[in-house]
Amino acid sequence: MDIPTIREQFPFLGEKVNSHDLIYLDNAASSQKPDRVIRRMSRFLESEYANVHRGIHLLSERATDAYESARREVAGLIHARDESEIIFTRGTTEAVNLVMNTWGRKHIKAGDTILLTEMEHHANLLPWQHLAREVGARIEYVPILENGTSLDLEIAATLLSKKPKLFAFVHVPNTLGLENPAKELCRLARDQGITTFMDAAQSVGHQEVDVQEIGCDFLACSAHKMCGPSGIGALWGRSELLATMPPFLYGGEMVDRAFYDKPAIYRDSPARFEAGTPPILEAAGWGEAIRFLREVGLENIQSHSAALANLASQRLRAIEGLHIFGPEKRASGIVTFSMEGVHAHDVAFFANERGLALRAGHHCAQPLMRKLGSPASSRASFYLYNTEAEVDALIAILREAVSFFR
Amino acid sequence: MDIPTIREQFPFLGEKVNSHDLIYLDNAASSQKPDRVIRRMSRFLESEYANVHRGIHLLSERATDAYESARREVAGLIHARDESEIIFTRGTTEAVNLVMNTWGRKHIKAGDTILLTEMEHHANLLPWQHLAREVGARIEYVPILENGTSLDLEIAATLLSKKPKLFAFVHVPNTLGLENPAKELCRLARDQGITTFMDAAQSVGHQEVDVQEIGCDFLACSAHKMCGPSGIGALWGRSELLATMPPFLYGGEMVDRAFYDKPAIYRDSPARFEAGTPPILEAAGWGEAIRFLREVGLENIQSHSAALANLASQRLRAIEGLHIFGPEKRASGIVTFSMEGVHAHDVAFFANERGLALRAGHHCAQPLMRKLGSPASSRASFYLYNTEAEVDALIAILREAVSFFR
Amino acid sequence: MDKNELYQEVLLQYSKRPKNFGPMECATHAADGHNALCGDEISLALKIENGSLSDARFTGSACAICTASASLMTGEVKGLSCDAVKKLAHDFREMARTGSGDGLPPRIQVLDRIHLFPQRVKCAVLPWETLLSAMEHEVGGK
Amino acid sequence: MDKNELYQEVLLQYSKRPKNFGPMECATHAADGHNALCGDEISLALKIENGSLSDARFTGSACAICTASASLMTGEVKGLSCDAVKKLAHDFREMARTGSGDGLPPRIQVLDRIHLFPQRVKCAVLPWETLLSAMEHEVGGK
Ligand SMILES: Cc1ncc(COP(=O)(O)O)c(C=O)c1O
Ligand SMILES: Cc1ncc(COP(=O)(O)O)c(C=O)c1O
Repeated sequence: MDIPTIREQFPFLGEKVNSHDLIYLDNAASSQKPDRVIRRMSRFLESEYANVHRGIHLLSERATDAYESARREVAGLIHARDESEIIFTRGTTEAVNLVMNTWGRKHIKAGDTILLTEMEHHANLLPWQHLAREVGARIEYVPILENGTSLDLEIAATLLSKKPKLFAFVHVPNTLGLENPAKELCRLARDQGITTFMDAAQSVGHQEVDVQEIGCDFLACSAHKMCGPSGIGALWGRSELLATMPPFLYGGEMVDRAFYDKPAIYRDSPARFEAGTPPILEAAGWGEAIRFLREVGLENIQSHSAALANLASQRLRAIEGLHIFGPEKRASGIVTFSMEGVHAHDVAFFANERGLALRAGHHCAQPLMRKLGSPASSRASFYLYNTEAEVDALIAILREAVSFFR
Repeated sequence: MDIPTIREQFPFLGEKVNSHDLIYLDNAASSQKPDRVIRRMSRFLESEYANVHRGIHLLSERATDAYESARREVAGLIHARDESEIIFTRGTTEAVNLVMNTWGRKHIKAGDTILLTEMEHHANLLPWQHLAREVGARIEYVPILENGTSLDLEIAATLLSKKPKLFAFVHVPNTLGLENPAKELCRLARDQGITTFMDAAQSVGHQEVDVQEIGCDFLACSAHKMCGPSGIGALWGRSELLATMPPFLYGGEMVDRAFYDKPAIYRDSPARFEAGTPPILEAAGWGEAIRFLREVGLENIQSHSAALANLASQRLRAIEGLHIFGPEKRASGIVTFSMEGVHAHDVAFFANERGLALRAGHHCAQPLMRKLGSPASSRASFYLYNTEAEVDALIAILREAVSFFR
Repeated sequence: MDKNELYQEVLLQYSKRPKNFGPMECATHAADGHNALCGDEISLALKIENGSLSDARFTGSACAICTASASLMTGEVKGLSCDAVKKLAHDFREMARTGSGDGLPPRIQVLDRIHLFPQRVKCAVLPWETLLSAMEHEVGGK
Repeated sequence: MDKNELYQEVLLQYSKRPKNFGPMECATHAADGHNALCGDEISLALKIENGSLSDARFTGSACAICTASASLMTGEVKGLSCDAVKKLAHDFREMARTGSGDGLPPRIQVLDRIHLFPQRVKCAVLPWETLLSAMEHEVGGK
């Protein structure tokens, strides 16, 4: 993987902050976009845009082609069996809510258990909490081992043997720099007949993700975390499950026959779950982003990001009073840390003045961060365009912050 | 309004179909985008993009500025009292579903009535039908007068006097070329204490729409119908109503405090209703589209579009066996028609071969079109970049189609 | 004639003056088909006796392609065994997708260009899908 | 010193060695404040006697701006009547938005540049908002 060549393709790298080069280490929140994705979207709007599906004219055909070919790209990326298993949503959050409102409301009843983990992002926590409260179900959590080094797999097995209706878990959390053993977890769940939902917001587009090999039943991801635009993401579900699910949103395109006085007849997946005008432009952009990522190679991207995260954490550990959450060895590009006597908010502000974009706060994982004893922490997250020199800068700026604030 | 200058700003006009100039009369399905919107979005991705709200760094600030300034643009466009009344959604369809799932589920009970009209788009029909079925409420419809020339206002008054819980109606339908008397309808409803929801997908960005003057309680619209990108739209609601509504989707950003074992505490509008990463890029594009439309002038746009639609319908009436739905005089840019002995699907295909983009089908208003006796019809819809010469071409091509197919 | 011309003369003839168009008395099997996207709607009525189609007629409002296809289809299937009809339907769908109509009756091959117009494939195939569906749906009371 | 420098020396002193930091016994009023976006969390404890604040202390984990602001605030409000405190809180918020701190005690004016950093305004204002909230919340049992 040739990083200089990759960096040339990302226009944002031309930005300066107070005459410092911009160092973007907020990739876990959202990633930057390569020129070809930006240009694909402009071109699409200039000569291929119209509403999809319903039109019998040139632009509508072009738009439909782009939209449906993006669906194929997503299906290919995660190894879905059929592209009709890919439902476009606004992102991971909407995908979780979709499943909660359809599969969830249908199958989860009073007294049932939903199993989550303690390391979920709010997106894969709050929808299930809401459902549980509404129907009178219980939530249980697979606990983390100390300092968030891993899930407690023994307790996971025990909790799964109690047959919850659903096991929803994050593949790669946005905080701990680890990857959960998805395949093993899904095998345990499948042995008990438990449906599995995997939040793959931080893994798809960052590493190889193969739903067949992992064996989950649902997966959710967001384009904006993988060089694609905001406003689009996907839910993947096994067609057997999708086939039994009621619609989520109601409107045009998802209906076959509508009447004034009789129940409507709805279409099958994916149309059934894509009411109204979908994110068309966004699909065109996401398709291009996926082609880009696959050309670079997902394994290359993963090992590059994890190598930088490992380098960063090794060197961060040398800073006195700096504490890193999660395991010793990074499996993803994410490093979350706290610094004694220096508040994360100040760190981020101080870093930004020097061109460095870090994230500060609870990272949309309040319960986890509270359990880890750090309601506010800092996070550096690496992706394909980051460099070792940027790790150097990170360390230098943090050292400076320590002597400034302590 | 200087049409040639406007046309220069729309790159799609450079496209050809079989060496014919492209004539785009499918604006009611989705509008094309001016260069400045396309460039605004590219620029945004090149130098202002990050996730919004949560970041204390330059790009996140720029992105948040663009996102929130788009909210102000939308608030200004429809004369909302406060920008916190604007909730970004994927479009009109999601906005209707949001209100159905929050305000609707809270207030509509067994035995209640929801009043709609016979001319609703599926987006403002199916969500309410679903809710009614689920809770045991009834749907009633304000009927259309013959040929869809107008709503039957006498019956509307009678139905409103029976105090339905909600009156949801379309401001400008996507089929009939008329504008409903929104102000009058809302006054009747308000006199009875009835909450009103207005589907403004075809009116906002096409004419002046002032929610204070109209007096509705909720309004929904889509950016893609007004020179903005796909993937974004808005719900506007009176703050008193929004303040009492439970969340719709659950996830990051909409929550204030989250716990493992206690109910979460949610934020206020608009954050409460915008779970997860929102359409950020799309907001930047929409904001620019609104500035463009206001510079051109919404009254100019409306009178131009309606004038072309009137010209077209006058000349279409001269074609034997051609039947136009709706009133004699067009109030919007929309002309829907059927042609004896020529199926709409063939018309659209034939027209496309000659560069003309028309829409064929039921226009997501199946019950209406069935009632009008025409399950499939053709639609020409005009917007600011269309011309009289394009009306000439429409007439010529339709005459050719008649002699070809009959 | 231009290979890229969808509406060929012979095809237009079939749509303007469709064969077997109109209601059928004493149908044994029937089904409705529709294409929600463009508004084609057809109703198919069959008479099936001893495992063969002795009659097939259609009504409805559909585009030229769908009407011509229904007209050609109803003409072709009369007298065939149900199995032969299924085979024909399969071959037709193959042709509509790929353009290769080997083994199909020559008359039907006037639709062999439909694959060049992907958004019209549904129109041509709808009568055949409705036919397969009708063969499964006995008219109530019989 | 650079006008655009957020962290001034004096401000840093207040955050490194905050005044009135720590728990209070026999508080009459208290409230928690937090800033979900960045993770500031503070708890404020007050002693209100005969319509005046006789004591104010805070605990929690907050950024330098928030800590310095809380430190300055608790020093300033001691001995003031509740009405004077409300007026001060109002004036402070005005300064945080606009930069104009006329009428505020000079010590507090070290925060008069905060309006140049819109994303930090919340940090500076949080202690004051928590103070107003605490004044409304009597400690249970009293
Ligand atoms: C009147 C009307 N309402 C609602 C909609 C749905 O809008 P969207 O598809 O953008 O959600 C449309 C457009 O298709 C419309 O014309
Ligand atoms: C692990 C994880 N899950 C879910 C989400 C939510 O994704 P989105 O905001 O795109 O809906 C995120 C990103 O914020 C995430 O990191």
